[in-house]
Amino acid sequence: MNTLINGIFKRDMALAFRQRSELAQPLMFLLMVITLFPLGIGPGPVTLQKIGPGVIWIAAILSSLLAMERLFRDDFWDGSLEQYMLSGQSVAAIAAVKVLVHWLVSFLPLALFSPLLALFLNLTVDMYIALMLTLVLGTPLLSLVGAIAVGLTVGLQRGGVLLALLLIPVFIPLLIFATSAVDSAALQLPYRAQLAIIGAMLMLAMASAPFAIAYALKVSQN
Amino acid sequence: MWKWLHPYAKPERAYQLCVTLQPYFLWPGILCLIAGSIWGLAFAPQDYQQGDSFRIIYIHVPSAILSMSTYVAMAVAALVGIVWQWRTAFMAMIAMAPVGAVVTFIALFTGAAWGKPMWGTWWVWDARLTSELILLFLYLGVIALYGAFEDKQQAGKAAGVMALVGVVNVPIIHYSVEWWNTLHQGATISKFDKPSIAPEMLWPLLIALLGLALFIAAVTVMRMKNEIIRREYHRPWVKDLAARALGDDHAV
Amino acid sequence: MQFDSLQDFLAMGGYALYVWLSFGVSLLALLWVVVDSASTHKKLLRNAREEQARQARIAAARKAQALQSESQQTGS
Amino acid sequence: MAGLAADNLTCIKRDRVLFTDLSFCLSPGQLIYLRGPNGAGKTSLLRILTGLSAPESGQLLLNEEPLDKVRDRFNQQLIYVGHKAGINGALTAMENLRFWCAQHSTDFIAQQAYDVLARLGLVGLEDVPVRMLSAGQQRRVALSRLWLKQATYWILDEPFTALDTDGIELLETHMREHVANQGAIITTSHQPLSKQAGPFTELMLEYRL
Repeated sequence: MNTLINGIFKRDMALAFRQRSELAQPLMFLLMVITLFPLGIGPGPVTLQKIGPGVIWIAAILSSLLAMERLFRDDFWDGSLEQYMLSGQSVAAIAAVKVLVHWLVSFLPLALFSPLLALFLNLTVDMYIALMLTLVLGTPLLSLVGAIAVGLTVGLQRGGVLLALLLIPVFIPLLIFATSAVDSAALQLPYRAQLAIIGAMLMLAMASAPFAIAYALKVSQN
Repeated sequence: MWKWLHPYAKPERAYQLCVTLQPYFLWPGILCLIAGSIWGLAFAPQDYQQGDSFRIIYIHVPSAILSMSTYVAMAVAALVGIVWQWRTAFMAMIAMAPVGAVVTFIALFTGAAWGKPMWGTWWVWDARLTSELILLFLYLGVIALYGAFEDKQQAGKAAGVMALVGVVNVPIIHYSVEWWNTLHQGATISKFDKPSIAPEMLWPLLIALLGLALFIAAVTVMRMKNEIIRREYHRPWVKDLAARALGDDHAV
Repeated sequence: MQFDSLQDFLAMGGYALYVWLSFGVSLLALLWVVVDSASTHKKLLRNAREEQARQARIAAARKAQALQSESQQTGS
Repeated sequence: MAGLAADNLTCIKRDRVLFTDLSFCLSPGQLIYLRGPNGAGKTSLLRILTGLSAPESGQLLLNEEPLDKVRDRFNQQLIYVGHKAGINGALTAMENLRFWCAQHSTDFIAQQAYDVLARLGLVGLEDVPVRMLSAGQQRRVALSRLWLKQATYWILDEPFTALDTDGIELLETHMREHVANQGAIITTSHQPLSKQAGPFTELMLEYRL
C-alpha cells in the first residue's frame, strides 16, 4: 500500500503539479475546438443546442487523446517504468494508480469547465446535468481504455497519430450513449438506461483494463 | 513445459501444416464461390420487391457475416497467443487481418452499391453499414499497429492486445449503432428489408458463404506461411525451402 | 435459368451497373489478396536465398581473413 | 548451484540471433564482467536476467528454482541500473530517491540519503530538479540506489558512463565491498575494470551475423 500511495500516487501528483502548463494544454484545446463550432456553423441557439452534446463529447475525446499521450511517456523514456516493473509490485495495480492520478489531474478539471461549455453551446439545465453525469462516468472509461493503447504505443517514436487511429473506433459506443443521454435530457425523457450502459462499460473496463495495461507495458519493454 | 519440443520445430511444423491445408481450402473455396455466384446470379428467383438488384446479397451478406467472424477468429488467435505464449498464434492473427479488412471493404462496397438503387444514394448511415465501417477502422488500427513496430514479435503481441480490445467492443459497437440508428430515424430512408427468403434463394447464399469462408481460410494460410518465413528466414529449413522452390529459375 | 437470354442476364433487370459493379469489385479485391500473398511468398523466398548467399560470403571472407593472419604470423 | 543461473538462453532481436544456448551462473561473492562489441547483445542479456524481456528459449534459475516462481523474492534482492537512469528530471534527487525507495519497499531515512548523496559528491544539489544537474551528476543520483537498498544481486548496464575518475573509483570500491559481503554483480563497461573493482570473472559475447 505504501508503495502505491507514496511511491506512485504522491510522485505522479507532485509531477503533475510541477508541469502545470502541460496539464492545461489539452483543456485549452478542448475549449478552442468548441469555440470553432459556433464560428463554423453559425451562432443560432437552436442549432447549437442540437449539436452541443455531440460537439462537447467529440472535443472531449479528441483532447483526451492529446492528454493521454503523456501518461506513460516520461516514465518510459527516463527508465522509471523499468524500475516499477522490477519493484516486485503488481504492475496492474501500479498502472491503475497511474491512470487514476492521470484522470484526476486531466479530466476532473473538465468538470470545472463544463458550465462554461454548456453556456457556449446553449444547453439547458437538464442537459447540463446529464452532460455532467455522462462526463463523470465516461471519462474514466476513456482513461482506462486509452491507457491500454498508450501502453502499447509508448515505445514508438511517432505514436501520436497511431494512438488516435487505435482509439477513436473504440470510443464510438461511448460517444453514442453519452450524447443520446444528453439528447434525452433535452426532451425531458429518462436517460437512466444510457447511464447504466456507460456504467456497465466502466465496470468492465475497471475490472479488466489494468491487466491489459500491465501486459501492454510488458510488451513495450521487450 | 514444452521442453521436449525443440523450440524451432514449431514454426516449421506449422508451415508444413499450412502447406498441407492450403489446397483443401483454396480450390473448394473458389469452386463454391463460383457455384454460389452463378446460381445466385442466374438461377435464383427474382425478389418480388427489389427485382434483380437483390442478387448483390450473394456477395454482401457472406462478406458482412464473415468480416465479423474473421475479427472474432483473430481475437481468439490473439488470446491463444497471449495465454499460452504461442508464437504461431500471433502469426495466424496477423495473417487474418488484411484478409478481414478486404472482406469488410467488400461488404461496405456491395452495401453501398445495393443501397444506390434501394435508397437512391450510395451512402446511408444505416446501422449495418455503419458497424461495418467501424469494423474496418478496427482492422486498419490492428494492421497499422503491427506495421509500426520493427520487432515483429513485439508487433504481434501489441496487435493482439488491440484485437482483443476490439473484439470486446464489436458487440457493443453493434448494439450502440443499432440504438443510435433507431434514435435518429430521420437519417435512414428505409432499412434493408430482408427479402423473405425462399429456399431457392437460400441455398446459393449458403454455398457462397461456405465458399468465402474457405477462401478466407486459404488466404490466411497463405499469409501465415509468409509470416513464418519472414520471422524464420535465418533458419536452415527456410533456406532449403527457398533453394527448392527457386531452384529452377536460378538455373535460368 | 431465370433469364430468357444472355442480354437479359447481362441487363439484370435494369440493375446491371450495381450488380456487376459489386461482383466485379469483389472479384478484383479477392484476386488482389491472393496475388499479393503469392507474390510476397516469392519475394520472401528470394530474400531468404539472398540472405543465404550473404552468409556464405561472410563465412568465406572470415576464412580468408583467418588464413591471411595465419600466414602473417608464420611469416614474421 | 546457489545464485542466479542462466540455462541455455537464446536471444533473437529484430530477427537477428544475438546468442544461442548461453549458460552461466552468477553466485554470491562473484563479479561478472560482461564484455563484447557493440550489438553483441550485452544489454539484451542483462534485460533478460532482470526479467524485463523474455528469452527466445531457455530459462533462468534462482537457487535452482525457476525464476518465474520466485520472481517477487528475486526482485527484492535485485537492483538494476540500466542505460536509462530511471530518475525523473522534474523531481529533485531526494524526491527521486524517496519515491524509488517507497516503490521498492525499502525504508527511506532522509539522513541516510543525505549521507549517500554527500558521499557521491552531490552536497547542496539534493533539492535541485535533477534535469538541472550534469550528466555525470545524474548518473550519480541513479547509482546512489546501490547504497540505499540492501540487495544481493546488482545488474548494472554501463554504470560508468559519464562518470569522472573519482566517480569510477568510488563505484568500483563499492562494488568490491559488495562482492566481499557475498554480493553478486554482473556489469558491462566499455572501459576495462581496474584493480579497484577486485577480482572478477569475464564473460565474453561474440558479435554474430
